[in-house]
Amino acid sequence: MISLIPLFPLIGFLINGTWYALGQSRPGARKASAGLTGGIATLAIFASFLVSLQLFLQLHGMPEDGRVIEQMMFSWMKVGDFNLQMGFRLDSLNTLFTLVITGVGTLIHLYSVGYMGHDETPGKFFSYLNLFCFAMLMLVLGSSLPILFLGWEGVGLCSYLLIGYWYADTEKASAGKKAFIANRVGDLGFLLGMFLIYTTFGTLDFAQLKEVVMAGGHGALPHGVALGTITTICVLLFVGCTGKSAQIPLFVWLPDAMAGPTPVSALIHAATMVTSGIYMVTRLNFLYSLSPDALGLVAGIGAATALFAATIALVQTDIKKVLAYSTVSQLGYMFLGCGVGAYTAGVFHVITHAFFKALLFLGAGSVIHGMHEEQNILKMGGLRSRMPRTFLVFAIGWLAICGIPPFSGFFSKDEILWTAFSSPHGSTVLWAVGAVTAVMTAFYMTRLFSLTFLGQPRFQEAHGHDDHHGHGHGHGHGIHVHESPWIMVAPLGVLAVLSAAGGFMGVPHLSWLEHWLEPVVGAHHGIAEGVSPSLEWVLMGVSVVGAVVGITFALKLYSNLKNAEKLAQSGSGLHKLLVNKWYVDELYEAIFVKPIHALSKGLWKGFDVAVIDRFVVGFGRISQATGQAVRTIQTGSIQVYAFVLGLGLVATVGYLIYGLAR
Amino acid sequence: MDLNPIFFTAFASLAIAFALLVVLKKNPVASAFSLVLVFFCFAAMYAMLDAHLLAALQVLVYAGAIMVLFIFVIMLLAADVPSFDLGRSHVGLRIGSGAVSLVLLGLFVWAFRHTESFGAKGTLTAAKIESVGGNTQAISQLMFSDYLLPFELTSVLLLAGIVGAVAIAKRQNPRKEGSGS
Amino acid sequence: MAWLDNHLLTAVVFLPLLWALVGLLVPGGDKSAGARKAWTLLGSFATFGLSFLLYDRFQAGGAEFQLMEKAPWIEAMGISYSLGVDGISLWLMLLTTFLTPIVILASFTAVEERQKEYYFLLLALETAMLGAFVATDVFLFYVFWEAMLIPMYFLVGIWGGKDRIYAAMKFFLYTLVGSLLMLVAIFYLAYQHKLQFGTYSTALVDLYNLRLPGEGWLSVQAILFLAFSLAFAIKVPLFPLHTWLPDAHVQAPTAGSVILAGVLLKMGGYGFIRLAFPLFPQAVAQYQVAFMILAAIAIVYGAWVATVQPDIKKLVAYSSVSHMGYVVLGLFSLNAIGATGAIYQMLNHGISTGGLFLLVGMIYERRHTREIKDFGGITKVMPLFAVAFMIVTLSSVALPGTNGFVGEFLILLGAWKTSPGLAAISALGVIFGAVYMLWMFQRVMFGPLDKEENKKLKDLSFREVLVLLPLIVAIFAMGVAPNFFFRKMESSVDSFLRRAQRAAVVTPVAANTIEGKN
Amino acid sequence: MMQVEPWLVLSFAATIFFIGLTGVFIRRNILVLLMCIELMLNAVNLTFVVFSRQLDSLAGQMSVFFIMTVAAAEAAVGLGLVIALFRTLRTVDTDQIQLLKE
Amino acid sequence: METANHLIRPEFLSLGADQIHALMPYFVAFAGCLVTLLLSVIRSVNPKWPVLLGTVATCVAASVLSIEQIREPSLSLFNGMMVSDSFSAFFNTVFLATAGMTALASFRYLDRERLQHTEYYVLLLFSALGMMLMTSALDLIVVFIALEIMSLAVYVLVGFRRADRRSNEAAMKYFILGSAASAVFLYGSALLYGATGSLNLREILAVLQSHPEGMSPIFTLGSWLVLLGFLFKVASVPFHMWMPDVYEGAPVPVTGFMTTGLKAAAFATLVRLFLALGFGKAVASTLQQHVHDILWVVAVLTMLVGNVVALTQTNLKRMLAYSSIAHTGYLLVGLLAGGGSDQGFSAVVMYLTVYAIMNLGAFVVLSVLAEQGDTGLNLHDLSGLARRRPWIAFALAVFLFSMAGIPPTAGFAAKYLVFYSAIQAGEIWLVVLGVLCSAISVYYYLRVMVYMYMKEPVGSAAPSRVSFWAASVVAAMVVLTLQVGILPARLVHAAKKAVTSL
Repeated sequence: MISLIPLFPLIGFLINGTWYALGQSRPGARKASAGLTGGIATLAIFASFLVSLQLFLQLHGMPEDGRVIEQMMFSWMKVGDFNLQMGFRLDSLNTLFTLVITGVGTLIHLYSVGYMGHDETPGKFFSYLNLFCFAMLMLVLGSSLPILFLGWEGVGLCSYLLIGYWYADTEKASAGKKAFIANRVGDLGFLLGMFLIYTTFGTLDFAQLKEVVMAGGHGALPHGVALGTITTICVLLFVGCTGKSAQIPLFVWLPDAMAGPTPVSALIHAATMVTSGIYMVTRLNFLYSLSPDALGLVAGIGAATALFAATIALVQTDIKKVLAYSTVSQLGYMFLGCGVGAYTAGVFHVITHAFFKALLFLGAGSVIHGMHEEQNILKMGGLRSRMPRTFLVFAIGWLAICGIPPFSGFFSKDEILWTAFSSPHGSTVLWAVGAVTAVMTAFYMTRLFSLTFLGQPRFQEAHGHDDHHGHGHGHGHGIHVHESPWIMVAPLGVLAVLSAAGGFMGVPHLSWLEHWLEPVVGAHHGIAEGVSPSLEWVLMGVSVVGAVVGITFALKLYSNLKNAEKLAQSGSGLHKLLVNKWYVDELYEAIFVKPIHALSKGLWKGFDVAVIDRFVVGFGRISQATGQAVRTIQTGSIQVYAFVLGLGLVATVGYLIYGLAR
Repeated sequence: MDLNPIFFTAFASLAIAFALLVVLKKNPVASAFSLVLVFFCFAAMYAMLDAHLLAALQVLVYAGAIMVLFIFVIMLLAADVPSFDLGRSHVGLRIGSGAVSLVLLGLFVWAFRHTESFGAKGTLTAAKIESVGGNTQAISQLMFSDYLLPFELTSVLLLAGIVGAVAIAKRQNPRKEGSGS
Repeated sequence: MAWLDNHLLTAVVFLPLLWALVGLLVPGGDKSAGARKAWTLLGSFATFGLSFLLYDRFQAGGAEFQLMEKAPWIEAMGISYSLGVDGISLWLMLLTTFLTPIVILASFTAVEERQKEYYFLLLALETAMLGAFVATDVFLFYVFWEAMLIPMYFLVGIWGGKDRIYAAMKFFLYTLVGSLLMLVAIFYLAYQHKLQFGTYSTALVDLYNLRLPGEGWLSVQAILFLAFSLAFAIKVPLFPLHTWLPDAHVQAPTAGSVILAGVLLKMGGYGFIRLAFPLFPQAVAQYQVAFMILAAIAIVYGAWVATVQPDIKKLVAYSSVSHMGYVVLGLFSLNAIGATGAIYQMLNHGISTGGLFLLVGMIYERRHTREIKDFGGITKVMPLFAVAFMIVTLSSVALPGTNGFVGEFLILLGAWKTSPGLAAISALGVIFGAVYMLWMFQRVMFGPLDKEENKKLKDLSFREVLVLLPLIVAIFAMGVAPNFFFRKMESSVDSFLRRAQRAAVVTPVAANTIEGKN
Repeated sequence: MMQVEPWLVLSFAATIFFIGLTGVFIRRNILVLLMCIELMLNAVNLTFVVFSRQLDSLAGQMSVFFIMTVAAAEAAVGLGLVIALFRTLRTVDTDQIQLLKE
Repeated sequence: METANHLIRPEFLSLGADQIHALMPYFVAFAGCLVTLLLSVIRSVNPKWPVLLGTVATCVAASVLSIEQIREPSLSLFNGMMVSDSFSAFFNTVFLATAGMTALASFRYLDRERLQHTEYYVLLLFSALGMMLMTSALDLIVVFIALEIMSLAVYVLVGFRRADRRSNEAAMKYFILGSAASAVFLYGSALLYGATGSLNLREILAVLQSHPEGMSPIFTLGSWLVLLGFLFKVASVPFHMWMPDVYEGAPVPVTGFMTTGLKAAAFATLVRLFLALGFGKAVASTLQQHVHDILWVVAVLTMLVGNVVALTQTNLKRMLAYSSIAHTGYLLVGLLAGGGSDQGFSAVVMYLTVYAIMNLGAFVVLSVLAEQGDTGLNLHDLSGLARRRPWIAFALAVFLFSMAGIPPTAGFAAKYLVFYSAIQAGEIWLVVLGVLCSAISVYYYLRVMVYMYMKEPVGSAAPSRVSFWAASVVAAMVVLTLQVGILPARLVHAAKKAVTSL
């Protein structure tokens, strides 16, 4: 039954993919409508959602400590004692993920039908989207690390394909490649971590692994395994997470990934794929919990990324870039949560983030759609009146991410902040970073919101044009802003409801979620000594106040754009630094890409050609030269020939006589 | 070896001197005549070593037949050659050759000096040979029994030589024969 | 068909040659071109079919060598015509018979000149390759090993690119120099057999029983091992002996490149498996790390150098260096996981790199250039090509779900068990592999379609789809169901490892035996 | 009668032999080269005769007999070749006979 | 007998039936010489066909007789001066076959070159007879006479293109240096005679074996000079200088005959001498050690010089001449190894046979390719040969691959045997150097292939027609090269059989 979940999208992919490749791809072939192809894809993922839902209910009905459904299909690789089963295991953790993936996925598919309505190759697009869902579901459902890795790389591939969807634009294609390669760097860590797990514990299956690791009792190291090994495993795996979930130092690909179509950004680069790192850490929480150092690293990187990305988001002007950095920042939050041992909080934030960030992205997509592919928020403004429905849902998403109660973001973010402060693994510093980030988040989101929807339009508006003139009007004529069609707005509505209400599954102290996840992540770790539980309310208040302050400040500042520019100029150095994203791309280019490229070229020309080949050719040359030299003796003169014969005679006879005389 | 030292020394010196002349004389005719004298010296040596038949053959075959052939060819060709008195080759080669030959000679002489034992003595002592009628008798008898094969082969050789010489020296027929280069 | 039952291997090996000889009767010239192509293709299919019979007869877990044939050949020297197939050579044979029809089909339009010789040589080459895989006598192995140079030499030299002569010469001499030292080692082994057992034999199973002193870096075993390894390392090719490969690959006609990459390089790996490892276990243990280091260097080095290649084919050639580095790495891990992975990687590489060469060949046929900079945005005009290219590229970068992943995963896992550090370095190839392949793919297929010449390119023809389809199917089948392949391989890998690892146990005994014998 | 040591006679023969060999090395006139070879053969003959005497065996003398015959045949063919050569090259100078080299 | 007052031993004056039987091949060959000689003086008809026929018939008949004798036991003849054994019978077959094939292949060539003189065939037979006698001779003086029979005939054959300066020059060089070498050989014989009291190889060996304490210095000198005479004939470095010039200057079929028959004869005799002088077994005495050392160096130099100079050659004929030197080197390896390996000298025998097959084939191809006056044999003249004359190119390719020692050709099997026996004899370094040299050799063989197969044809010279006879010889040699390459067992067996009689 579980296998149906990934199977449906796979079937959708195969149908659309084959149809595209064989039927639509030829130049001059009749292109399929987005409605049909999208319909197939949406149906596939929706079917998957239904199955997920059914299974969720099934799990729900099972006793608490036995909420596992397993399906082993066949042995994937069996070499000696290494036997890798291709199988799925559904438990309380990944059932949530399947629901989010298929649920949000369905909405986004639906949205895409509208968004990609005028695309040249919708068949290709939807097949990729289905393929992505398939891979993502493999990732979360897989019963062992290699299957997770299969999905892990699979989503990377889809991300690559979809970022570079408009391949004719070199920059977009490059962005895809960058994403893939950055992910590959992470995957290397993942792979090695996997190897170390295998050589240490002898299994890669999650259930068996947990059994082996927990054999020594809760919190105790398994027999014969050094803490260092566990730490190494966790760190290596976390390297994989930094790639997939865009953490320092591998986050650079995610902002560029916005080159893809907006639904893709929503689905892959906000709601699902990028959270797989959190899934993996949570899945292996029993390992991470054993290693304080690893947890510290996770939390530290998470916090740092959250803050770092937020600073960049402050000054970005591309609507999707802002959202992208915000995503990086929010992912940092999630890792912060996991890093302090609050896996539930992390997962909680994953879910709420999926709702509101998908909402925000799709909303942004709607804006871009309405603005005829304009993405610069400085050229927007005043869209409230022109796109009222979008405005409404976007506002909900905005409030959710800013952490204004009772919207979903508030609960999950607050949970993370509190645990960052109170958990045994937490600290005031982590909390402080989180809180500052929260303020910044509120600020830049408000900035985005304000510049987009509020104030006066900063674009030249076209008049007298009707919708049916469609897209593609040049800027010279001004643009006719229009609200998006229902097929796009309806999913937004659903997401808005979820963003608004989704937080209630994890209301502090009454958390259904925490209880639900207990079989996987264990009981709540409690709070560190010396932390008063009552502080929770205080901190909650602080963060809400912070958010409100950020919003107010931003609203005030961006009600007049000139003020903002003045402010930017007053700190021009810092501003420039932020606009250029701390020059991280340039730094990587300088210390990795260029040297390796130069080195490669050097090795090729300098070693392959200049040394090895020269040696090889040199051997031939030497032979030839020797031949030429010997040849010169062959003068044609009988005397010389006889003389050489005589020399041979002298030498040999001399040697023999010398031998006798000795 | 019961060789008269005086005669030996005399003939040896003569032979060496003429041999040197063969090599050193610029004019091939001079060389040829020196060679004849060397041959005579050798004949004398053979005679002194009781190889009477060989001494006679040496004079007849070598000094007589072969040398005449040489002189004949020289005369035949000399008429056509502007400078027949070809000198020796390059100085370096000459010095080198001299050195090589001297060293070789030294090595050989060393070997001869250090040879104490020769092969086992045969049965054909002077007395035995005398008993069958002398050197010539003995040789001719052996030729038709023990040495029948080489003797017969010599005839094959001579035949081959004749065919070869004819094939080489046959009058050329320019119409029939192509010229290569 | 009793004869066939008893001589199945002979039949499979020599069928192509026989077919090719008969094919010579087809008169030359353009008129009979169709008949010639059809005949050749039929022959390769017949061989493929026959090799399936072989697959069927081969029993997993049965005797080490199966379907054995043995006939005295040069009795005076104990040389016999002996064939046998095990789980490793079985797959390599199938790979060969699988790729041959594909390259023949792919050559239909690519080769227009001197077709008669061309198809003859292709089939003759197949015989030589198949022979090398099933020979269980070192002499016979060597005969096939060298014999395959001849057709390849002509294939590269006659139908190759601009520098074909240089490339053909380099290929021939490079490989020959290596194998000649192996020949010396073979002499020595054969002689040792006589010394130790009193009879002449060059049969592998007999030579496996030799006891050779293996202590120290330059022991008899070590020297012999190095002599063998030189031949195999050149063929694989292992850094730093790889420089013949880019030239040969680039200059060879498409079919040549495919066969070269697909099968000939496998000879190196196969040689290690069949000869170098089981014959010289102690030396293997001694030089294990050294070879793993070289393999790691090859992986990274090949990938780096591939990155900066301006020529697609050269890039693919260097990628072979990198990929075959994995094979060596896996083999020298000396454990079942690594070895299985290595063998699997050999098959993978045959499929995926073969596929890449075919694709490059197709685009070359249209455009007569292989410079990356001459392309860009090709996806627009050749979407089907793009799909195929993408899939093969993904296989090449070892995306899970494709065949490449299974191989690399197992190899790295196996290597990790032996030497985590080297495995980690080698795993860098995972990154750089993606770098060069995707960068190339991007520059060729993506971006604006801005070159006038490219705008009129035709997408794949039906025939070309037929050429690529089996490979694509294989890519996924091998990625999803490797066990199907492992099943018949398993016991052979086990016995291979048993032989390769007997070092520790045998040492004192071996020393004594040698003392005693001499 | 006084004795002459065999090695002296042998050395004398060797001297003649190497004089002949030197001639082959240094002379440019083909005819003289042929003569030098005759010198060498004579030296060999003398050696045979010396040993024949020394060993009380006639094998040496028999050999000399055959060698003489061969020498005669050789001279015939050799001089034939000289004449043939002379016909085409108009020279007997070995320095002029260097078409074939390297 | 002692009572009789003469030295004649009547038992040598008559031949028994078995002796006559053993001598039949020689008689037939000699009879062939005489018959062809007679035929060639009959002026009434054009004698070229009858002479050719006679020559070939002689060769066929005599070689059939010889083949039969390979199985028969050894028989000492003429006071032990010659022996009819498997070894000589084996080589007699090789010589006769070579001569017959050469005669066949030369026919059209001679016509084309306007050299169709019947003496050619007569001399061919004479030299074959000389070779036969030389390999069966057990007496140094018989060896010498046979050597001269062979050489005189070959001198003339080399210079057979009388109007050609190059041919004349080659003959002259060969004659002068050959005679000098003969003199050296004779000097060696004389010294051996002095040291042992005999010229008979068996007796010399007996004397040697009865003196385990070592022989006198003149024995050392003598044995070396005797060997040297033959090292000259087989053209081993540094006694090789004559050979490229002679091979280049001689008419192509004669060159082919020299590289095959003459070389085989010289080497076969060298093997006999080698054994007789006590070098045929594992190294024991210092003399053996020193001769071994010298031969070791000579072998390496020969392989090296032959191959590296061949690299620089652009004329096919001359290139094959140098390659012939290189092959001498491999043969010397086999010679050195013969004593110490189980294979004995069978490796040498095998190699000689194979070399004769492939080289004969190659030179017949060359004779077909050559234009008037043996020109047109430069590498670039071969450009695109595979297009113009595919079968000829194929044949040449087979021969060249065989010479390079690439399986599945005969050359590989032969090289395998030689190097294998060298390994057995412990000559590992020699083998390593040998294979490296043969790697060098591959380059120049392949270069010919490059011209034939990979270059476009130049010009459009109408190919001269290949005579049926030459074509059949080439075809036969191709088949033999491949057959021996694929199924060498029979030849290996025959070679082993041949050397057991030594």
